[in-house]
Amino acid sequence: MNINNIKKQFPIFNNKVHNNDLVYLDSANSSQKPQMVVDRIYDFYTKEFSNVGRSVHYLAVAATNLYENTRSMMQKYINAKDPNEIVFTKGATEAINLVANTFGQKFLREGDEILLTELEHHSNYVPWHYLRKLKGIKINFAEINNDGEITLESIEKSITPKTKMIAITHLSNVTGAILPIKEITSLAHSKNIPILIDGCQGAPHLKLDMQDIDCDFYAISCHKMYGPTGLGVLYAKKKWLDTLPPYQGGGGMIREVKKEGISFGDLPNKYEAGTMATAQVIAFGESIKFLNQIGIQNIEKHESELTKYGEEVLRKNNSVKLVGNPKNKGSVLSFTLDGIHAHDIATILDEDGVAIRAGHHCCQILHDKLGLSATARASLGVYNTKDDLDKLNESINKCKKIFDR
Amino acid sequence: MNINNIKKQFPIFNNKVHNNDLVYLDSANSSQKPQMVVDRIYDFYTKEFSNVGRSVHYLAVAATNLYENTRSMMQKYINAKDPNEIVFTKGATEAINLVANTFGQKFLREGDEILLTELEHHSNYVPWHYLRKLKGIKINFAEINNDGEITLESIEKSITPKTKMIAITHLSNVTGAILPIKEITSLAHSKNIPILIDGCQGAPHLKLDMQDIDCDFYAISCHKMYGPTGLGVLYAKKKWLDTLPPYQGGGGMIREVKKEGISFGDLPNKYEAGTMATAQVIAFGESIKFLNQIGIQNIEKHESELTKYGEEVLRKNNSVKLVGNPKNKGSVLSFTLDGIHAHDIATILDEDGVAIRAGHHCCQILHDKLGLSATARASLGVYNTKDDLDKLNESINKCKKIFDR
Amino acid sequence: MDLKDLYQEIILDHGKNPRNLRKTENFNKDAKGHNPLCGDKVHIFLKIDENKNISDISFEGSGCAISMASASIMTDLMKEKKEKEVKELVEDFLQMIKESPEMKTKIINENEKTKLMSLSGVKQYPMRVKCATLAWHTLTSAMNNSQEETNTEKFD
Amino acid sequence: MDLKDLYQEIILDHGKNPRNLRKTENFNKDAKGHNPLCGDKVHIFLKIDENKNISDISFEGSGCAISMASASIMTDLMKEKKEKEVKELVEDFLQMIKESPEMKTKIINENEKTKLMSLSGVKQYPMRVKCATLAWHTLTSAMNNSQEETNTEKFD
Ligand SMILES: Cc1ncc(COP(=O)(O)O)c(C=O)c1O
Ligand SMILES: Cc1ncc(COP(=O)(O)O)c(C=O)c1O
Repeated sequence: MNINNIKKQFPIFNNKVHNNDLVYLDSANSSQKPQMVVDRIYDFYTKEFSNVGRSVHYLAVAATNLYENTRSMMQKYINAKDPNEIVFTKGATEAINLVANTFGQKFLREGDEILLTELEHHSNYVPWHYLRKLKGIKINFAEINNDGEITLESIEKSITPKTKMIAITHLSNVTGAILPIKEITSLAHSKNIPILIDGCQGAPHLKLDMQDIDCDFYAISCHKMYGPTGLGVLYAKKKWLDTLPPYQGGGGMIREVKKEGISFGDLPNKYEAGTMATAQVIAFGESIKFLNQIGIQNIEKHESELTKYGEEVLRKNNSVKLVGNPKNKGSVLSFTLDGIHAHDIATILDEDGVAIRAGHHCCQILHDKLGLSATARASLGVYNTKDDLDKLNESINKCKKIFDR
Repeated sequence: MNINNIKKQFPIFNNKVHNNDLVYLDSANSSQKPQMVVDRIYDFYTKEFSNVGRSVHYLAVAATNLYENTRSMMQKYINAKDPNEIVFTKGATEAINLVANTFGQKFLREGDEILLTELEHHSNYVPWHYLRKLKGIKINFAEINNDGEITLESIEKSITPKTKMIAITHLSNVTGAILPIKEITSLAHSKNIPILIDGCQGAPHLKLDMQDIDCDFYAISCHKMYGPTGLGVLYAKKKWLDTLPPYQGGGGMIREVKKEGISFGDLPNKYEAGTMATAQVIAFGESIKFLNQIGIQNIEKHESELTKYGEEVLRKNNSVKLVGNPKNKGSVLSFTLDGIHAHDIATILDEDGVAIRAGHHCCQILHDKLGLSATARASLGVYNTKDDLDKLNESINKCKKIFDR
Repeated sequence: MDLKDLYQEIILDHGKNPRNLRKTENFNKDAKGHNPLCGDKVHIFLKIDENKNISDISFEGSGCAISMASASIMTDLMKEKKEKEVKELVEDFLQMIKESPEMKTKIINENEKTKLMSLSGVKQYPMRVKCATLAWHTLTSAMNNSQEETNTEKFD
Repeated sequence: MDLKDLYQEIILDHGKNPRNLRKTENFNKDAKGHNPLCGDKVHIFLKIDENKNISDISFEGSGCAISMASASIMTDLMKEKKEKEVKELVEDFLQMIKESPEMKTKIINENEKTKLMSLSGVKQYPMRVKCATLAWHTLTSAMNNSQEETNTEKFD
């Protein structure tokens, strides 16, 4: 698959926005979907649909095999040790809630501490916040440096003897900082602290190897990874899934049910209560195929070139201020324009078909720290080109013209 | 829309199973999808895809409007008072977990009681079971009568001064019994007890009017209602959604976030944390349209004729024993064959393209009560015909022949 | 739809040079408003005399051009208005922003209406409606002398 | 694929008239197995003599034709086998059901292998594999004298 032709695989780009070509720079929010993923959903519903795991008839058996096949594909894609370490959820948010809830129930006591960072998305803060009230725990935030990075030292400084879990992002959805997660994991483990990585922004862009990183939990949103909406993946080491209590209760996750009590099923069923997102899981198999066909190394190279190009272009534009300056930066370009609010920028860019996001990007703590109420964010996917970034820059200039009238 | 031509709207029936026409009698498990629903998913992903509610660009605004439009459609479809009484979840199982968890947190104390029935699906038992451990509550089960029904009297007898919630099915997915939910609701309210209806089997088949029924909570699975997988609806009275604490935490459901604390958003955001199942919600709008085009009255009439016909045919077949004999019966025909185990029946029927389910149908307590380890279940959807039931009967006869060899 | 519809001269002017951006001395009513999605913030100060007239109105805050312009135009307009008139104006404006093609009130003149109508461009941008209405909702809170911040619950 | 592949004469015969469906007197090892998805249940009783020979084996239980036939054929076969042989047979059978085209063991003769191979029809029906293997897993538990029910955790 030629990286320069990838755009053709995404049918959305055949459409116009306000009579302009779509310049989609909002992939950190959600990625567009390749044709093969959309086709798979269509074919499954029109030719093969059945619920999974519950009936013995032909369609049900076929659907169950397809469903489990995606689990195995995902296991290989992130190099997990065991397919049962892959739990399907409705999104990364649910994945983190699952861990916070079950880990909190079983292991946290009053006075215990959770260590987050100032870069965290609300989805990796609010679930832990619940435990403050419920369990009387404390939440600490490792501080960013002036470049908007989280260093190993910043984590090390923030660990206390009471730290019971470290939960950090892989790649900041605002500054683009890529955290040294392997080093942080080994630091955490040297102090016997388990670690959760919010991999929402890591998974679509970076090569993943769970056995190499060695983290305890890794949360993924499939819709940011060229997959369908309504689906996430929780990677968790088998020892945790075996030890933690179940999360939601319902059909499919039990072993035996009596009026007096219930015994729970084995992995992977234990954490997949009720009818799952069958069609989405099956279609997500195609997203993995799509990523494999291009090769994650090629994606990393392409996106890192684009990111550098985007930084250059925006740095040359004197009115643009980039947010954060991390040495190891992923596909995110957040910026401000003097005297023009981010929401005004986004609205004006939209007229040209340039889709970016404006606001605090679910990172209010970070924005408070930076003293910014809102930023504009252009974020990249595999389908973007240098041309897209040139158009972004042109539109920014138009923006200035309108406001300088 | 002519009820006799409905099958044509379901592309799955163009396919063969083991070289036979598909006789799909597993709709209580999950329904097949009409063409218009599948097309909507396809079109959304290929022409209009964006995440909802977070960006101000064109695609995001359009997607948000479509998403909220389904909420309004659903409000009208079930005659809820306010669109904000519609919460999208990943399924009925999550909907019930949401209520059990948040209601349990806020209102249940040691010794309090929850009243279920012996008909309940595991999804309407396991979430309450969690509260036994967590809160020291007790669970009571209203008993079925000899016809496999739950009567108003059976509920009344089981209510105690400690009953804090009644949670019952609308339509049993095993005996087909339709419960007098309006009467039970008014009984519950006369004793100041809130009531949750597990509407998984009610919603696809019966006319729904939340203001008339007046229940506090009603849980729905969209995939059983000609909609996509991975989506459910919780109807809840606004006073409850305003009062109960939030469930999962993450992006989109907060108002303000600081290191010291968090304030939560208004309805409907409060209960929709993280990126939602955007495509599924939008496509589910087409499911509602589909139901409206036929008219739920026509569906009720068609399915009730079919159910009666099925009962007749199977009653004439001397070796078949129907499970339960409720006066008010929905589209479910569970049965046993003397000397032939349900799983053997299902496998043999499958060879003829007849898809049924065998097992305890996530109702182990009911099966224990009936002294049956497993039953075979044929369940109906809007696309079924009398011919399907004749084919079912033929295959049952073949089954007997094989075993009588 | 043309972008000029939204970012008109008048909005850019009020956005960049907001009128009444100060704090009324000896104010006797005030309220804070916050639009957490955008980060827009506004704090409105009122001085209401014995005849229930607004003798002074001002605001402090920060936000996008639309929200700043809206607060600026609104405060300009409300000076010397009676309490009852304020209520009518707020309702009429919100109605116009939501669905009505024009303002119906007779309290203000055509020239003033034109100024307000310049904010109607947000109708094409549903996500931006809150920017245009924040100051107006906050004014209502201030009139009711509500102690709580508009649109912001207590921390949990 | 023909249904006869699964519901062969021999399976129907053993399914309807299971051999060794009784409880061994003075058994010295036993285990219960349960397949909650189907409701199949089996309880296996063993009498093992001082030379580690199975001097008697029997079972009680209920379930589908496949699971009953499997328990019946299995118990017939295991009589008078040595502990080591039992282990080899179980492994070989499970291997065959999962992936191997035939049984490799030399402990049993062709006639006995043919009987076991009649259960290989379940390969076409992945949901039914557990029915065919339940008795075998339970036998292993019994040999290990495991006190817990195979496949069933304690209540929570
Ligand atoms: C009566 C009943 N309740 C609850 C459920 C659970 O629904 P879901 O699996 O879609 O969450 C089902 C279906 O499986 C059901 O039939
Ligand atoms: C860093 C990060 N964490 C968590 C999330 C939440 O993911 P989702 O909304 O798909 O559950 C997102 C995306 O919104 C994100 O960017």
